[in-house]
Amino acid sequence: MKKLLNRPEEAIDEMTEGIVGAHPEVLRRSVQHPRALVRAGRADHKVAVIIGGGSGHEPAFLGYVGTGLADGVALGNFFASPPPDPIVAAARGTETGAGVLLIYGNYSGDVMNFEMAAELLTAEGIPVESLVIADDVGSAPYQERGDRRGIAGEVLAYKIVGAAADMGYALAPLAELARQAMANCRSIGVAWTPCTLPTTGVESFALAAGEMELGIGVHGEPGVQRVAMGSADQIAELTLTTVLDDFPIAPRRVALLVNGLGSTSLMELYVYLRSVMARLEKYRIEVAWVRVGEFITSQEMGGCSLTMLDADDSLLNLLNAPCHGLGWRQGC
Amino acid sequence: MKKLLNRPEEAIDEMTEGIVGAHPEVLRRSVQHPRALVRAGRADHKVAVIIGGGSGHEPAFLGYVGTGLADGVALGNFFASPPPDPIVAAARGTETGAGVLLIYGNYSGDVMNFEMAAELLTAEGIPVESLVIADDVGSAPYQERGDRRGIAGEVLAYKIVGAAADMGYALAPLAELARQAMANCRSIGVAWTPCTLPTTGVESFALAAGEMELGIGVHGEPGVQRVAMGSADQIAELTLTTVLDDFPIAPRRVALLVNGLGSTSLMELYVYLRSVMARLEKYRIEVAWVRVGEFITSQEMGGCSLTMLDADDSLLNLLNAPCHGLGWRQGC
Amino acid sequence: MTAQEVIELLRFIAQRLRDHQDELTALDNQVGDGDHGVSMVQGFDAVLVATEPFADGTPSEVLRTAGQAFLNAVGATVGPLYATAFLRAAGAVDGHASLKVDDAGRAFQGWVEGLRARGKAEVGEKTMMDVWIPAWEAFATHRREGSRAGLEAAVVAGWQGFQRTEDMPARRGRASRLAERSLGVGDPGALSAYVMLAAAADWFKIRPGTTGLV
Amino acid sequence: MTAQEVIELLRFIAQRLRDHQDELTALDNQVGDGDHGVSMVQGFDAVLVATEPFADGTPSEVLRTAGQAFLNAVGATVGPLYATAFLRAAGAVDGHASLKVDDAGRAFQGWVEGLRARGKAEVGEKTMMDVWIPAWEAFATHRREGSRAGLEAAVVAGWQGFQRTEDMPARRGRASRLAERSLGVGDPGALSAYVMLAAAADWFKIRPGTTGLV
Ligand SMILES: Nc1ncnc2c1ncn2[C@@H]1O[C@H](COP(=O)(O)OP(=O)(O)O)[C@@H](O)[C@H]1O
Ligand SMILES: Nc1ncnc2c1ncn2[C@@H]1O[C@H](COP(=O)(O)OP(=O)(O)O)[C@@H](O)[C@H]1O
Ligand SMILES: [Mg+2]
Ligand SMILES: [Mg+2]
Ligand SMILES: [Mg+2]
Ligand SMILES: [Mg+2]
Repeated sequence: MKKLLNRPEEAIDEMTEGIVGAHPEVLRRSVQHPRALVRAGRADHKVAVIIGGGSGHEPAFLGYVGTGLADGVALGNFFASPPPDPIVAAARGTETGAGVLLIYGNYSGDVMNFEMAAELLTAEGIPVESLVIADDVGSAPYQERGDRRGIAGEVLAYKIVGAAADMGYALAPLAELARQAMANCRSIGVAWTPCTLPTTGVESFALAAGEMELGIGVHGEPGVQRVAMGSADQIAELTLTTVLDDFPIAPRRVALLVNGLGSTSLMELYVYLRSVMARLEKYRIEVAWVRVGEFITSQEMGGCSLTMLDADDSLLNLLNAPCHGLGWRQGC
Repeated sequence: MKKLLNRPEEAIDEMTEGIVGAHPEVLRRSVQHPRALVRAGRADHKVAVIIGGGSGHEPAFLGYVGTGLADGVALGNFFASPPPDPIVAAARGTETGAGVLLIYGNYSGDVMNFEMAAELLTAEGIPVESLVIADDVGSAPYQERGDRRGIAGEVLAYKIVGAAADMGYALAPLAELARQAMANCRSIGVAWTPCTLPTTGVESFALAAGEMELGIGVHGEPGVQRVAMGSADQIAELTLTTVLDDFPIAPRRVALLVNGLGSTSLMELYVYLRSVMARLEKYRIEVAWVRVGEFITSQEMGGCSLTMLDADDSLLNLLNAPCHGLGWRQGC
Repeated sequence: MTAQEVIELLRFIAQRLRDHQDELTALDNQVGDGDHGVSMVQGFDAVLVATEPFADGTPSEVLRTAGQAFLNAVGATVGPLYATAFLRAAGAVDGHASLKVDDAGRAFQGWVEGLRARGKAEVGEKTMMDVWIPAWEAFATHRREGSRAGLEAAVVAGWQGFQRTEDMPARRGRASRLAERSLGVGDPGALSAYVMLAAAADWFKIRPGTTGLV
Repeated sequence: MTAQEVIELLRFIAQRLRDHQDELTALDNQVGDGDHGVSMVQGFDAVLVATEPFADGTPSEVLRTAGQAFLNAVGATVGPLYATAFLRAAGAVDGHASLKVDDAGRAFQGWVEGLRARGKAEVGEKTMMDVWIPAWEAFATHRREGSRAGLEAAVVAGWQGFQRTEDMPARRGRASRLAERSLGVGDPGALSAYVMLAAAADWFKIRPGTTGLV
């Protein structure tokens, strides 16, 4: 393992120091907890949007704190949910009386820790709603879609919710809007080279030359199936079909997020996108919005994911609204 | 080699199709040449800023075309300068009578091709100035600094020049401003895992477990020296000293760009930045501006570079001005 | 069993987890995300630091502090699970300055009930519960023959439970996405549970003079 | 030598470059950025496509077209260099429907002068010029003994020139950043120059009946 780190155990805190030192205009450490970061500048009366998850996925999750995005983030250890304390600290440090919306991926660890945090906040009299992201169609069949885990679709959720919260949505309608949006969001991931956790130095899996994992998450967990690694066109066909087939009604207009998992170059992602878009054109599905880049990574893993959101005008407006976080900046 | 591509020989053109298909509001293909991209929407009377270089460094160079950045870009083959034709096409498609400023790195190929393009444009009666970027202190000693190659400092040049051009600078003052700025810009790169050109499938070098290349460029060329790979703190010390020692007068206020070469995670880059900033604080050098990310890459190479610009208020204003390219967006 | 002795037991367990960290990493790499060994070791390291000042306190204070420390150091899936286990075990022996045999049994019961309440997993779902539930049941059945016999039965049942996880498709946690692909690989959380259990049993063997226990 | 024969010669050279592509890649990986083999092959592939329609034209048209095609397909360092070489070679034989021995010599001279004019490199700087300059000089000296003798002397001188690049620190192009580290490794551009030169000599051997040449 060759990584640009000092002691791996210190990496998360050192990274955080680097980030808050470099970007004080975007985010700062909460005074209540070193693993809780909150956006710079205090917002007026608005729902506090709190996100979080394991570290090692940068720019997720701390890249999505800022104007038009989340208000606070709790950082866990590598690939491990944060405990309730930093979640509570992030919420306490940002809530303005309009309540708190917690957004997290559907992993047993995140669910338990965020639920504990929700209980603690509720006990303090703070209104709390939770949005659990479960966009990965690779992780469970349609019938059990509530059991799916959250992958890159989480990032769209942060953007949509962050924009709506900044526009003044109240807690219940905000949660409702987000749930409806995410019910129409699907993702699938593929990977062909493993990642290495700094704290163990062990590669997450070994694949033969022509193999890849289909249905990979963002933690180097093995995927659902090991398949032959095809060309970009073939992978586009496979992943697009997997995602599209999962919509009960084929969408007519979509937003796409193509996410690189770590070492996959922007060139590759665009070659892949080209193929996805050509196929969608054949199906007469309009691509109304696209972003390509590294939004939620797995260290230096080689792979990508495709996220598709059935998007109406109001969702597109939220996706296009200005925001300023380290992982996503537009319009301001 | 495991890459998300179809035929590697088609990758550059397929990527370009993917990009212009996804982001027509940012850039489009020039009608005159498929390897020339120009910004969407026509600018009024202003100097046309034309950049370019080899492909395989994405988001460089096409990510720096757009509002507040360059007006056009010429794409070469993998790690190979574009020929004069697409450079000329990008210039012709964007010049508005105020002349053309060509910006390119100091590589024999880029110099020859851009000089040929400049001759062709001059022959057409278009005023041309050239800015040759030579920021890599690893590539030649101070006495021969004109021979240095261009690395991540190029990206700062695009931003500064792009902002000034949009503000209405005329050709000669623009070139002068840029030359003065870049005379105060220094970079150094390090790398510890190789890259693979899609067209050859061959890894650029083999390093032992504890080794790294110091003074690496952005093409997988071996560096100037093979040294032990230390901790982030040690690498910060080494690279910062290399850069700082090259300034004839130590700067008092700097802008920093920390660039990841491909597979180095954002976490690593920020751990490294933290260490760089701590050292600068000791030296009482103010860090007035910082960006961290992948600005110019070498495929999936593991490594990074540090760029330092001695920055006065007017340069900081230009760095902070709004821009919108695929590789750099802020304020709009 | 005094607070000091509870701390010693925890230290003994922590060492065993450290000894087996790489195996836990390897298993979690195969069916999960590879962090389980790190989480368990980090958690117990934090437990040791946090409980140190309570050597003169009550066992319940030690266990409660341990739970908080484990949770805050780890998060993840095992954080809330073992935090709840520690807290329930603490609750089961609140107010006792030192634990007798029956108290220790109640703490063990609270431990397992805490895990069950928090994680809602049952036997057969390929989790740590495949070790803890049969281990507790074997202990409850055999404790009448003496606490040593009870513990030994628990260790045997726990080991069998871990082995059975090899033949189960995962239903809980990250590994559940793997479904049939997790077959043939034991559950990392079940293995760490067994390591903890076996460490505890060994500690009681090595320390026959533990205050108040037979 | 007719336009058709010039095209055949180019095809022969292209094939040799393809045969040696991996060696060129390997050398450029050691002292440069690894693309030299690809650039040379791509360039000549484009040359073959572009010159095809000129089989009934003049050698000069073929060479001029080749230069443009090479440049546009390749860019890089070698694009402007070989484009200029092709254009100067073409200029040296403008107006001739077919090349005689002296014309071919003038084309060769134009080729080398073009490279020199564009790249401004001299012998000893670890570039292709370490092959082309001595090769041209040997040819010029020995052509009086017949063009075959001239060519053979050129090949020998070119090979020695390539070998000498192994002991030179680079002074030009990407490899120049390596300075002393490039010692011991031959220059990729010098090797491709030698491959082209040797291919040309072989072609004249294989095709003794080339129109107008002895
Ligand atoms: N609901 C649950 N109840 C009990 N144990 C569980 C549950 N879900 C997962 N586990 C256990 O947690 C272990 C994984 O722990 P760990 O790797 O530390 O956390 P994570 O899955 O968050 O990476 C699994 O091996 C399993 O034994
Ligand atoms: N100024 C020059 N004149 C002649 N040949 C040169 C010059 N600079 C570089 N070269 C040759 O170019 C070769 C490299 O070509 P290539 O790898 O195709 O281009 P690049 O360096 O742009 O990647 C070198 O090996 C050297 O022989
Ligand atoms: Mg985990
Ligand atoms: Mg090159
Ligand atoms: Mg795990
Ligand atoms: Mg090269």
